Amino acid sequence: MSQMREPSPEQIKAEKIYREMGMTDGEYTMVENILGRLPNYTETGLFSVMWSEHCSYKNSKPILKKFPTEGERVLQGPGEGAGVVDIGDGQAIVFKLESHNHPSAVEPYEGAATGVGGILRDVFSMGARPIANLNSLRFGELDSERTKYLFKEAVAGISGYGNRMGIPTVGGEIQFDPCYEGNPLVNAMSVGLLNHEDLKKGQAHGVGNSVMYVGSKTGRDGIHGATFASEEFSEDAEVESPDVQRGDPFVEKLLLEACLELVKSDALVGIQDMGAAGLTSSSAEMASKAGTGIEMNLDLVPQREEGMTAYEMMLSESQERMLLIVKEGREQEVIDLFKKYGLEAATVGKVTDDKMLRLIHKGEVVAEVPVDALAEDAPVYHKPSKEPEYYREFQAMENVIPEVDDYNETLVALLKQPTIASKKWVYEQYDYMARTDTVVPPGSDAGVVRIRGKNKALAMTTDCNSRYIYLDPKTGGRIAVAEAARNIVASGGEPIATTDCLNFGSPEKPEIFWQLEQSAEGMSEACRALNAPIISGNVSLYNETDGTAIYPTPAVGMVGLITDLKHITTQEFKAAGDLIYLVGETKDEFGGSELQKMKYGKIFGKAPELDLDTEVKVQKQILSAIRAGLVASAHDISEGGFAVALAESCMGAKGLGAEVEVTGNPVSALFSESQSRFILSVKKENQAEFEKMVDAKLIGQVTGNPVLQISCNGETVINQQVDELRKEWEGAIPCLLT
Amino acid sequence: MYKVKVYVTLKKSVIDPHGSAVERQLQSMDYNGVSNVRVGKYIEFFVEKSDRNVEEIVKEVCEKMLVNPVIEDYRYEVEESVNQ
Amino acid sequence: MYKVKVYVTLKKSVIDPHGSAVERQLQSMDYNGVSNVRVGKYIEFFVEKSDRNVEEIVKEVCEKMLVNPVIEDYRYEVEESVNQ
Amino acid sequence: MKFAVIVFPGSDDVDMYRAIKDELGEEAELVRHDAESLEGYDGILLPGGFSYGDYLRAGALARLSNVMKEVVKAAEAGKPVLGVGNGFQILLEAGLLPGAMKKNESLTFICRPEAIKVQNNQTIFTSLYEEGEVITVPIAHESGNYYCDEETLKRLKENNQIVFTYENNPNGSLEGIAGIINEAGNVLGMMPHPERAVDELIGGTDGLKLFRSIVKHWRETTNVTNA
Ligand SMILES: Nc1ncnc2c1ncn2[C@@H]1O[C@H](COP(=O)(O)OP(=O)(O)O)[C@@H](O)[C@H]1O
Ligand SMILES: [Mg+2]
Repeated sequence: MSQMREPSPEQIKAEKIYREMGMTDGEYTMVENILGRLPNYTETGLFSVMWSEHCSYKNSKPILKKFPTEGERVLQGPGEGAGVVDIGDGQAIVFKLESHNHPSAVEPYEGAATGVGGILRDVFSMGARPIANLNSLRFGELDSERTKYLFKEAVAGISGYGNRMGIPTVGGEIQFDPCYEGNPLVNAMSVGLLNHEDLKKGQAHGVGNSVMYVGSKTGRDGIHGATFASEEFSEDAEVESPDVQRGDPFVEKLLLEACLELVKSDALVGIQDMGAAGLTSSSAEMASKAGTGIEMNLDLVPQREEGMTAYEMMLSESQERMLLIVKEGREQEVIDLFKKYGLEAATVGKVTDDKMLRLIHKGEVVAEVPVDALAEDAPVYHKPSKEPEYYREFQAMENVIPEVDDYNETLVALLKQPTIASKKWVYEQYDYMARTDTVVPPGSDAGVVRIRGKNKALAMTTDCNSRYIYLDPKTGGRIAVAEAARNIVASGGEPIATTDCLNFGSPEKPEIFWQLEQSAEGMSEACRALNAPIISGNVSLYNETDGTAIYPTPAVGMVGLITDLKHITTQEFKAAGDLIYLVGETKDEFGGSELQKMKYGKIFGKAPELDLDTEVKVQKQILSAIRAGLVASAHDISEGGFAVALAESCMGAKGLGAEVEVTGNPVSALFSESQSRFILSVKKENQAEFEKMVDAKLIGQVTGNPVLQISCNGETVINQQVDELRKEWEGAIPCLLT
Repeated sequence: MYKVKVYVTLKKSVIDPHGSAVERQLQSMDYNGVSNVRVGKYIEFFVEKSDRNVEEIVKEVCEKMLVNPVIEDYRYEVEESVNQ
Repeated sequence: MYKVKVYVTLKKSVIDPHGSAVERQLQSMDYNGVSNVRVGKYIEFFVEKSDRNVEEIVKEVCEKMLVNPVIEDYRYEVEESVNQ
Repeated sequence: MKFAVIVFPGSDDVDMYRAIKDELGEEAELVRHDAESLEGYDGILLPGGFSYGDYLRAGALARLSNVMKEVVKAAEAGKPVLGVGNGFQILLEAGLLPGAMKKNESLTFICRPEAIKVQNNQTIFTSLYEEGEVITVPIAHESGNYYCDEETLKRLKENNQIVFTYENNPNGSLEGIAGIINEAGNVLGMMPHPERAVDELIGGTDGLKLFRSIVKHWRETTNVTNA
């Protein structure tokens, strides 16, 4: 590559070159003031990436501040690579959910793959061994070639990277909606396990200690990825897109094993992965957090390409790299350790006491900027917020019950909606059994992974119904968290902590900012009520195509603790003769429902109501009943309503069916999406005790005949062979893809 | 009938995990003189003669199916062929 | 320095799942004139000049590693090259 | 009985190691790809995973590692050698078993429990199964599409070397072949993962008998008493 002459500081100012890097005039002036001089090209680059939304959260910080982040189990809240929660026995879990939306829109396989790679590094850089992955995906409707391609490739990318890492992918969620057509979402979550004493932080303590670089060599990949992730798509975005990052899961696996061996050594002081803004963010953040500075000699950075400039090296987003702070004099140990895994480690700098990030390249100081200015003290904006017109209109609407002529047909049609249809086609591409601890594989409410050597397990899930959030962000935000908790509880777990990924449109638009504010408010309320504080998360803004935003999509990841392996519960019915109970109240609620979307091709009206007191009470009762050994199966009612949930409980079982009787308006009884509801099955001998513990309505029983029969007010409304339903439900996605 | 050969290579700046792994293994087997291994694709197919220009078809097929233009480059050769 | 190009193809008698998938997809996109798609590998590397005959080295590397003779055939080209 | 679980860079060794130690209760040690010797081990296990990322071809790079020379020696010496998933692919690449693996017909990774038929229970790996018994063992692979030429297939059949077949061929394997053994009867390769079917809580226990068969054979043929 021919060397381009970098513009001079004067040129950068005069020609406003900083704007191309995503920096505003005001921000540039701030930089000038901080430095007391004009920044050179490299320095302008450092500020532009570090002050991008992706790295600085400059627009979302005021919102994130409101999240409840503390709790008796929380060992580390937001701010490090990932959050850490105590699970007893001297053990803790580490987890986080992170977006890789923009790279996945450009190159879905590599975008999704490197998304998995990135979140894994966040987890193992804390000293934890990743034990499970999940994901949360959004695509347009599966009717265009482009969307099918994006969907297939993103799934293949997650499979390709996660499987090669030997880490099971045990759950996730996928929704399809036209609003994601130009802007798909790929959010990846990873859960790790550690012993308290192995917890590591990304902090550069100890003046004189060495800064070491480990992992893959630096190339020109993904330069400005962080800035790119902070911009919206326009028609010509693909032309301008930077080199995409490509992952090497094999190297990452070596890096994982090497790092996990390293964290046992007291030679290691701090460790942070090089994610967005690579060397820049890892060095500046580690120094800033420790109140120190870092000096690096870029000539010592392992390079893959020739003639790289300081700017390119500092902004590269090459994958599979880590930055370490190592005790002075212990470098060789680290080099030897990494060599054993076939990896390179290089000393590239040292910790200083002057709180500056100083970069040397070819014998010259090429950048010298205060670390705090780059990291902690990045600008924060309080964007204006405005309640959108549409919200007022929707709130003014009465609940309407869609007209349904044929209940059977409607149920089948709902089961075939890609958002509801079985995701087997997806999760069979994931090695969900690796490490042989997956007790409940994908296909039930939550994935369950046991903790080896202990009589306990973790339940984990990702959830977010963005339709409700679009209609009513606050209620929708509450629902997203409550639904995640329901999935945990239905699996026998007690929610212990939450992670989130706030995928929204442009915060510059007051209506979008309002969505962000409101949904975060709703999420906070629910997390408080359910005692599941938010310990980590990620923000992805500017998810727009040609000015149109996606639905507000604050994906929620939650982990619950199952305190006895006997409590592990799944959604499918277990035995003929078991009694079927419905928990919760059914109302005429169709705003944002699957039925509404299917019938009208759009969503409108009010989101379903959610009363947090009821939610908490219901979840407590069910968990106690499960812990008392009274529940044979448990399934929460979500998209598609009661009939879909009941069908799912039948389809998961072999040769079983259900015969139930409900009352009220049949369309609501079958398809309303009222919240805080569950379907439970209970052995006959436990009837009395169960009924004492749970406010539930006995509606029928599990049959040995694989037929789903529902009557409403004494009339049969659904009568379907379970095998037929399963065929439609499992076949829907593969069928749409061919 | 035309016989078409397509050579797909990774763009220069894109990392090649396959090539690097091969190279490392060769190095460990003392093939120290081997370097810069890059693993690409070599695709062959036949195209029937038709009204459409064969090169046009080949380009379309490459760009729609065989090549990922974000990370790969390609070139092709077309030759007349009597039989498959 | 030599530049080496290796072309690895599946043996004729071996069904190529990748090629077949491409072909099916192309057919569904109405490229009916395209047939017999075979997806192989195209590997490039450099070999430093040494006492050993370069072809010997290339053959060894192919047979030990790059090619699985049970299902694959290969051919190669060697050219002198001044720089990488 | 003491097993060596061979660890290549990128292998998933934990499943196999845990199956032997925790469920079978036998001895197991992890042995690195650069090990110089396999002396002292009574059985050699090549686990699943993605050795060397499965780059180039599944198993192609692993078969060139140092330890494989020792695996070949052990096989020649008649020790039981079991390759599962990636381990099977490596055995094929190394020529310890005939044939080759192609990408699954779907071109995608497939992970699911699969019904497998025991075609030959007269081996040291399958003696505790019934002939024709259908067991459920998970598969998890991207290149499990077994291929060999006609002549080889004929030989496999004549010598009763096809040990396992799929009931519902998931990947396009020739004649639904899921596992084969060498002529000498001491090297078995299979794509399904018996080590993932050794625990009632996870994946069932249909894989246990395979490991027990190996141990039984070892007990019967060794006069060393196991403490
Ligand atoms: N992207 C995915 N990856 C892995 N598993 C998935 C994915 N999407 C859905 N699943 C699995 O499919 C099942 C149904 O998902 P979903 O309909 O979202 O459940 P729920 O309504 O209970 O949240 C769950 O077990 C879930 O983990
Ligand atoms: Mg659920």
